[in-house]
Amino acid sequence: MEFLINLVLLLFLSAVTIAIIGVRNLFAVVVLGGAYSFLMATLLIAMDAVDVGMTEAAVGAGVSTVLLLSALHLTKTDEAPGRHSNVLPMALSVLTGLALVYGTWDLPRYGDADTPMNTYVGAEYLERSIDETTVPNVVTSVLASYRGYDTLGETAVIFTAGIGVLMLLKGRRRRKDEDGEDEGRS
Amino acid sequence: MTMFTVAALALLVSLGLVLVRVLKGPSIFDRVIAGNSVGTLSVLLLAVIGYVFGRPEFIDLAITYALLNVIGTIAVLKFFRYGDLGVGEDEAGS
Amino acid sequence: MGRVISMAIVLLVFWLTLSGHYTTFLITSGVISAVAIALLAYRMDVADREGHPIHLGLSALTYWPWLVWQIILSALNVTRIIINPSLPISPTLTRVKMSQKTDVARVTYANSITLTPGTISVDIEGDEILVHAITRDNASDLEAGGMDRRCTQFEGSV
Amino acid sequence: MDVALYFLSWALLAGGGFFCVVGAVGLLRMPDAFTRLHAASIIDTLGVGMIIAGLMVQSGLTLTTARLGIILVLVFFTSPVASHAIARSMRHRNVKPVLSEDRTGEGS
Repeated sequence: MEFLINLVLLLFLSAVTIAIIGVRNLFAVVVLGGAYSFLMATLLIAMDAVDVGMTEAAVGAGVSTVLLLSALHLTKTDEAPGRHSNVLPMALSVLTGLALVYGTWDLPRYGDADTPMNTYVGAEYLERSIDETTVPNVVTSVLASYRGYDTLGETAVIFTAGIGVLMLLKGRRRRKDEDGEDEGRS
Repeated sequence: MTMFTVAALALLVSLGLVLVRVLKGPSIFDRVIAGNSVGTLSVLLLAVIGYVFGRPEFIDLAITYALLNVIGTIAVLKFFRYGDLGVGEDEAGS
Repeated sequence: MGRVISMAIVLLVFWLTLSGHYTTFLITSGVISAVAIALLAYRMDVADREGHPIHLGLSALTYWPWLVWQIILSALNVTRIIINPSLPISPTLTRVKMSQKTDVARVTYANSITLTPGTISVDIEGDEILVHAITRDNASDLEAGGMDRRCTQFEGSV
Repeated sequence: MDVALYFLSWALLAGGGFFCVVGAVGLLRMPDAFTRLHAASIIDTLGVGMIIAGLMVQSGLTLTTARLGIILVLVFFTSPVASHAIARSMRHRNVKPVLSEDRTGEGS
């Protein structure tokens, strides 16, 4: 059953991805991207990566939909046809994809208990984190306690970036509206 | 076959059918409607998957999804209503 | 202020339901977050009659079961239409009077129309709702005004 | 588990799955965007309601049931808002529904 769910979700994901490449209307791409994120997050959770799934849903379906739409507000909604030939980028992507697939051959099997990450410090964290930090979720305790300063720095960077993006979008929009008054709808 | 498997299969089938509508369009609104349904079905699938795998704690995530789904849909529609987005004629009408 | 307190309590119950771990530290954080958010909501003026309508609590208990029953009936009706190979739809656009006074009751009425499969409230113009119905019968049922009366009753029992 | 409860949750889950499939089929069969909204609202009401109720029966009086209840309330409050927003923005974008009868007197 687990295999079936993963397989079907992966097939759906490929279908949506191909559609995203094919569709030229950027609004449709944003909607398709939202559907993609929901499917991807469900797949991640089916594979037990609960926190990654949560992030994917929040960032992919929530924040990036809003940000992409704000960006669309400033530009045209139809993708312009490419000026250059697509052959070279296509070949490059295929090559990179093949290299990545080749790289996965060396990875340990999914869920293998004998890998270094599961036998070395990972096991220590699982055993000791509740006693040491009293936080029930191990991922949270690693992020917020063992690596607390690191996470604080990250949060500060993301917060600054978010404010920057908001200021950029807001400033541009107001100027555009003022222009719109003079020229009519462009 | 347990009852959860049956429900999960039914949800996967409907997810597939709804995705056909997302991919086919034809208008952007059809895609938004179907995209909203994809979100709702993922919420359900997530809740059911938790029971299939014997870990009902996954339901917290389903709550997050339910919230994000509506935020995404409303965001898309707000920009439709208030933005002066020149939607291509072939995609705006049905 | 009563609304702020009740909002904080609702938020705290939400926190406790999601948490599932009841240690002193976690419950204290929950209390602090709930109170902080309720105060923020108060400063943002969203904890008013509209944003947090606790005064409708009791009448909701009689209205919702009726609404659920209506939803089941009309969902079965739409299911029959979809399964029928000839797809017997007759989409109808109509206007329905609403007799509610407060915004909360109006939103309840419009949302009830949308929640019942077969009818969707498209727009509100003055005290009329523009409704799209999937069959003529659905539109006529709504024009008969049974749901409107229920909603007014729901509003009146405050 | 009690046999009656077992069969109740079986029936609710199977019924919910059935209505989800029906809603999805309706989404494919309906002729225009307005009528497709009606099909989608079957998924949002009976599909969600029955499957969540089936899971609630399954887990009994636990915290999980409370969480499922939150999902149910959330979907029931947000899905009509989303449907209405879609219908309204379609009207503002002048998307004309396919109609058999128009009782608004606008002749649209």
